[in-house]
Amino acid sequence: MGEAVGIRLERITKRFRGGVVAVNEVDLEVRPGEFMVLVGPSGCGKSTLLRMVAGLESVTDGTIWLGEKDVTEDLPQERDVAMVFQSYALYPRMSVRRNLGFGLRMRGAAKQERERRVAEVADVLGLDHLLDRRPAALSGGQRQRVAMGRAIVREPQAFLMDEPLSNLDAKLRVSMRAQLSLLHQRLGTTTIYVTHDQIEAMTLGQRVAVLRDGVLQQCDTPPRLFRQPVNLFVAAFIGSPSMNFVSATVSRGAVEFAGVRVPVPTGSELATADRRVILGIRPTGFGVASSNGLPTLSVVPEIVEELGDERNVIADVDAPRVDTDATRAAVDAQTADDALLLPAERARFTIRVPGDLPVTVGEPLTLSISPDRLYFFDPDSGTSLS
Amino acid sequence: MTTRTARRARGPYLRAARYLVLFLFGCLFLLPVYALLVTSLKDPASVSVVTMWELPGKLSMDSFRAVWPKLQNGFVNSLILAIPASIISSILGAANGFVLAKWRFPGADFVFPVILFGMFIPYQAILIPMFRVIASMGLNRDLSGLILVHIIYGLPITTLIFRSYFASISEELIEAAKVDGAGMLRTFFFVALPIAPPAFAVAMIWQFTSAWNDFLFGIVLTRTEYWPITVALNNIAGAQTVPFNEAMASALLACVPTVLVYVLLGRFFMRGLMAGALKG
Amino acid sequence: MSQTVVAGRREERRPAPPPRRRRKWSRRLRSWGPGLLLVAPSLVALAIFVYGFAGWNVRMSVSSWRGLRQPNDFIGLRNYRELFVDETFRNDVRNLVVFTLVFILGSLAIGAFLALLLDKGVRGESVFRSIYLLPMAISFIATGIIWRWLLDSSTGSSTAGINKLFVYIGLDWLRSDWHKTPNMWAIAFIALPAAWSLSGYVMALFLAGLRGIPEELREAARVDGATESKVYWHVVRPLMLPVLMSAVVILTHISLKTFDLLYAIAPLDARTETPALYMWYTSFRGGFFARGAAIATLLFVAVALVIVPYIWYSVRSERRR
Amino acid sequence: MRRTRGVLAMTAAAAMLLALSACGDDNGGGGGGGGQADKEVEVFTWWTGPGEGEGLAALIAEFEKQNSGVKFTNAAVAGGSGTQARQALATRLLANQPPDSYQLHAGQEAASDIKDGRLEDVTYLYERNGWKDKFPKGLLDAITVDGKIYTVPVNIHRSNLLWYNPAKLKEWGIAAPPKTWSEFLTQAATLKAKGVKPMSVGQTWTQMHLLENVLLGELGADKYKGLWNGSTDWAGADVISALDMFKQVMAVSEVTTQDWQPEAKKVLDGTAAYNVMGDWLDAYAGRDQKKTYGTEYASVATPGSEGVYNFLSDSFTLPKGAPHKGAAEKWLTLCGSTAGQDLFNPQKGSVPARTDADKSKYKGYLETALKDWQNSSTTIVGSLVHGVTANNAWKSEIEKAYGVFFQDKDSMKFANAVKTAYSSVGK
Repeated sequence: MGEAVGIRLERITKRFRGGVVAVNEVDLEVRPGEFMVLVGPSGCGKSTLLRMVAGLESVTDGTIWLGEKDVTEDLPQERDVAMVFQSYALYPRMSVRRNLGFGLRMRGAAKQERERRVAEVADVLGLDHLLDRRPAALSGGQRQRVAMGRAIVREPQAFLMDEPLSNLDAKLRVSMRAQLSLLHQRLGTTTIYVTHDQIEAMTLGQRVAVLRDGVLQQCDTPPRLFRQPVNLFVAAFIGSPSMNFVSATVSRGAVEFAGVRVPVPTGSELATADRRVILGIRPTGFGVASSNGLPTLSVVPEIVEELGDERNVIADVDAPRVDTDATRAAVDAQTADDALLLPAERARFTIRVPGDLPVTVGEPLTLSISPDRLYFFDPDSGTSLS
Repeated sequence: MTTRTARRARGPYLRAARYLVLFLFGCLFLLPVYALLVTSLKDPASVSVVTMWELPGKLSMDSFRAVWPKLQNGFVNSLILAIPASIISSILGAANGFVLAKWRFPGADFVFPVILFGMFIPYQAILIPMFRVIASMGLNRDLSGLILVHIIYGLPITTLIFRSYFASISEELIEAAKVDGAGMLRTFFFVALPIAPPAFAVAMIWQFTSAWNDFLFGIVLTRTEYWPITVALNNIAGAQTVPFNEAMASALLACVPTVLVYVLLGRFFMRGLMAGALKG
Repeated sequence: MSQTVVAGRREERRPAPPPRRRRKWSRRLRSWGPGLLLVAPSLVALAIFVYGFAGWNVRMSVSSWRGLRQPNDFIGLRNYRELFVDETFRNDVRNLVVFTLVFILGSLAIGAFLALLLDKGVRGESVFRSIYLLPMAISFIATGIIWRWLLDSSTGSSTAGINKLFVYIGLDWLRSDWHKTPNMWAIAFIALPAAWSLSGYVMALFLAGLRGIPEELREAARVDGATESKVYWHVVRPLMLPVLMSAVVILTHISLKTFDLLYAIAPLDARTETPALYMWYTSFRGGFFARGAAIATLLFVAVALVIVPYIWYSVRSERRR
Repeated sequence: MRRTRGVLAMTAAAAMLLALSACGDDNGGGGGGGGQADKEVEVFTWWTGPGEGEGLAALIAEFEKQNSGVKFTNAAVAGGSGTQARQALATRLLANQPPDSYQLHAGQEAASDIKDGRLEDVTYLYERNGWKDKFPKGLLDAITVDGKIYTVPVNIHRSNLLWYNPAKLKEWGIAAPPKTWSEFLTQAATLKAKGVKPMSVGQTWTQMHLLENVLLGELGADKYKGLWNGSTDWAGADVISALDMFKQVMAVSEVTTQDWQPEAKKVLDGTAAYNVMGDWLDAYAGRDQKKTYGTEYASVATPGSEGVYNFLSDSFTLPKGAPHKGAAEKWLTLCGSTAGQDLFNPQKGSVPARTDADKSKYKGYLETALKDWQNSSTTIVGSLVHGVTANNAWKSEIEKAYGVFFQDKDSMKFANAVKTAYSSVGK
């Protein structure tokens, strides 16, 4: 079906009849063979964007390029793309074999060609013993693999996946993720994968596009997303447990909060600034107090979450909490929502500590903060300052 | 006895009473059919209106033999009429239902009620114009006019049945077919039709019985040798000059096919109703 | 090199695509075009056979067409005015109202009662169901013929039909002249075969409605302490209103259209004549086609008054769901 | 999928054809007059019951003997006195697809079809077969419209007959059938005391059959004739009192919704004393019920109509545009011939329309009927219910008015309704 092609979205906008703007002038390029993940809270437009690439939603404005071909106005059946649906959408009255071959049959592939490719994919996905069963007789995982198989058999120019793993239980999801990456390495097909789970995004995506309210926040490799978030929302959304925030002030080359002063990395324009900022520290950004002369902060742990080889220590800090719509939007994608439990002024921190560190609730714990693990954001616009 | 045990003690009586009432109603409903069967199986000589309820002394098929020659033509005509009419209107209804449920065009929401009203129209209000047009097309010289009319006036109900049935298909299934490259016709053929049999059963039952049992169109649109069964039956038994047992025998013969259809496909009919096919 | 794309604008690099509006329309057309094409023949056929002919019928009702030669004149609403002072027509309308009321109440009562009995689940339910639905399979002509003998009104030694049954079970005071009683209730007795024929269908509608109510709702009510009768009154009854309404509307439209049953039981009998029959006799026996068309149009309007709001309501509620 | 497309084509074609045909007036009729070698003839009648059925069968057998190779289609629609036949025929005529010949009551019933130009003038058949002096003058006058004749009468029936069971009458102590309707009422009182129903009456058309003969009995032949040409005022006192008499007669009778045969059977079985019905009852009682005229059943003129022959005649027509004109002419010639009439009438229980019929074939009741019909002193009047005196439109209006009269028993309202209907459609 031809080697992999890139997908380019130019100023794509989608306004629904009621006036709601689901996608707002998104520019995005997926390089040939790349595995791009679209991630963001529910209602951020990631699925709508994917459906527009598939042709299932009309485009209000902007152009979609599949390789060198402008497919913006093409019908789904006229685009050489395959899609895996969240509900798998397997044809109930067809056997697994006919489900897998349906796409090829629609595009007029000869019978032996169809059978060969179906057999091949069935072997790869371990579906040989299921070929003559009906979807109703399969388990969730098996159905998911058949849905994948149906796309793979087509050898399309691109895979479009709409939260395909969300209906699986946790353990099966992890193993399917691994299979998905392996498959991508083997097939090398350009893929756009939509999920609301940021762990899935970070582990699968060669690049990840974070969306919010229809606007593309940042599109970058997972490490850079993790280390150089362009704004407060991306910082809060990426990483689990999510980053801790606190209002602080920068003066004379150091940031001060909760009675502790941490020097600002030299060379950044913050070194000379004197202003209020939002300070972000990842739970893994704290060291355990030691003699290396780093500034220390002492906190009183309230909850200790036992993870086995590590622990999450949850304690509140004597500094103003940060509660902007960006953090709230990011939070709604996570499960924990601590904002409600605390009095307005004290911020709550989650700190990841090694499993063997003696920690008891109520006993003060001193932590060291290294300047190069800090993130700074503008309190009004939320854009990153580092 | 505490109320709980009282209620449990009363339980079996309640259930027995319920069965009894259901059984009684069953008899009431079957009474006319009993009269029909008994009278047509009696020996013609011993038949009289007064002894209608008595069981037949010895069974005899004479009544049937007497009326069958007069009814045979009508019976065959009705088969030639009802089978194609119900099949074609069901197929067209399936196509309409699919488009109106899953392949909607602008204005589809307005078109459907307009079609639906066609189901309720009193035939008297279109009788004379329809007759003039069918006659001017010369279609009343044989059964083709009647078949065409039953197909067209059957479309609303079959469209309704299939539309409410296809509405239950998940949208993603249709989209999957689209993405897999199937256009409208192939999506209809590969996705909708395979799961349509229950709806087909309901449509076929409804259409077959309404085509078989119709009288008004039959009497207006056909000539003597093309009369459907109902008109033939009315011509034999309706004139009252015919003996009681022949009237009953002909009435019995006239409703055998529809009763058979109901008894065999009855459960589909119920399942169709459950799926809201006929909520209308 | 990965490029960091910050939210915001990027300048055009590709040549501008062909004019968007034309190709956007072609996409829309190609997506729903085939659907409309597939439905078109049925739409055209129905437009002509339902609405075209109904309109033509109205046109005929304002002409003076009598006998086999159809004049193209226009006489306004004279036919309708004549109908309203026509004793026979008023008599027929009264008959129709009586028939419709007795038929609907009878069928609803029997249908609902049977549905309630069956709702709790009874062994052999499908047998009972097919017995009650059986009469629906029998044509109105056959029903008319059977019931003409059942509703025999002879007396004395030649008592027969249901009256004879009353004698068997000792209720001979129940004996009746049925549809030959001289007063206006004669037609009410014709509602008996009609109810016999359709209460099964009402039972099926109600049973489908009852079974449509999720079991959890009833269980929740029971947990909240409602007795079985309260559960029916507070939970089941409100949810059954739409089904009740569908049943009433469908029965009304069937009763307004009834022709075969009356034609088979008592042809040309003024006591059991309805507008539908009057239209048939006056058109095809007397040749008064214009008057027949007028009656038919009034019948059409009566049905529309019942059906149009019902369709409008059910389509609107379907969109809301 | 191919079939759906086929069907779609058909529906579309049907719709297009419709647009072409447009409503307009009835366009050209079916095939023109067939040549000599017609292979088929379709004759429309309502003779399906006992007596009439056998009569028709005899005629058909004779026709097929004379015209071998011509298939005779008997399009018969049941229903006494053509109650249902008229409607089935109307649809054919409306669609301009007439049968080759159809049965019609001689007289005004043909008037509307003649006015609408649907019947061929068959006077040439009369001249060719010299029938003009073979039919009684009274009958010819009734069937001639503006000098042309459009129907060939096959028989003559008598409407004003009172049937009774002589043995039973004696048993109930009744010397002889009543001469006047008031005498009938007195007899009715004694009969009721004995638990016998004085008279049995059937569905609507049999009730109107009784009505016309009560009018005849109360008003006499001349006033009765005046009812139909406007000279007797329906709302006049004499007509109103005749209508009141009819109400009293109905009050004492057992009225059902059945056709005439079951009511006649009640007289034969002795559960009812009298029944007023045409002379076709003779064929039913004689052949079908195997009774002998004179002893087990007998008939006299209905009270007050002694010496009057309230006639009706079944006749056949030659419709314009009949598909097989040649064969139709042969059928009409057979109907008008003595051989045909003598074959048919004894079976049917009616007297031949021709005066030169072979008298030996008519026994029992028919013998007396033939004598009365050919007796020059008998006055001849026409039957309303059987289409002699009123055209279809007026008759159906009278039926409509009768329906109301039957329920509210208001003679004046009924009389006025008939009167206004006469002025609008009667002429």
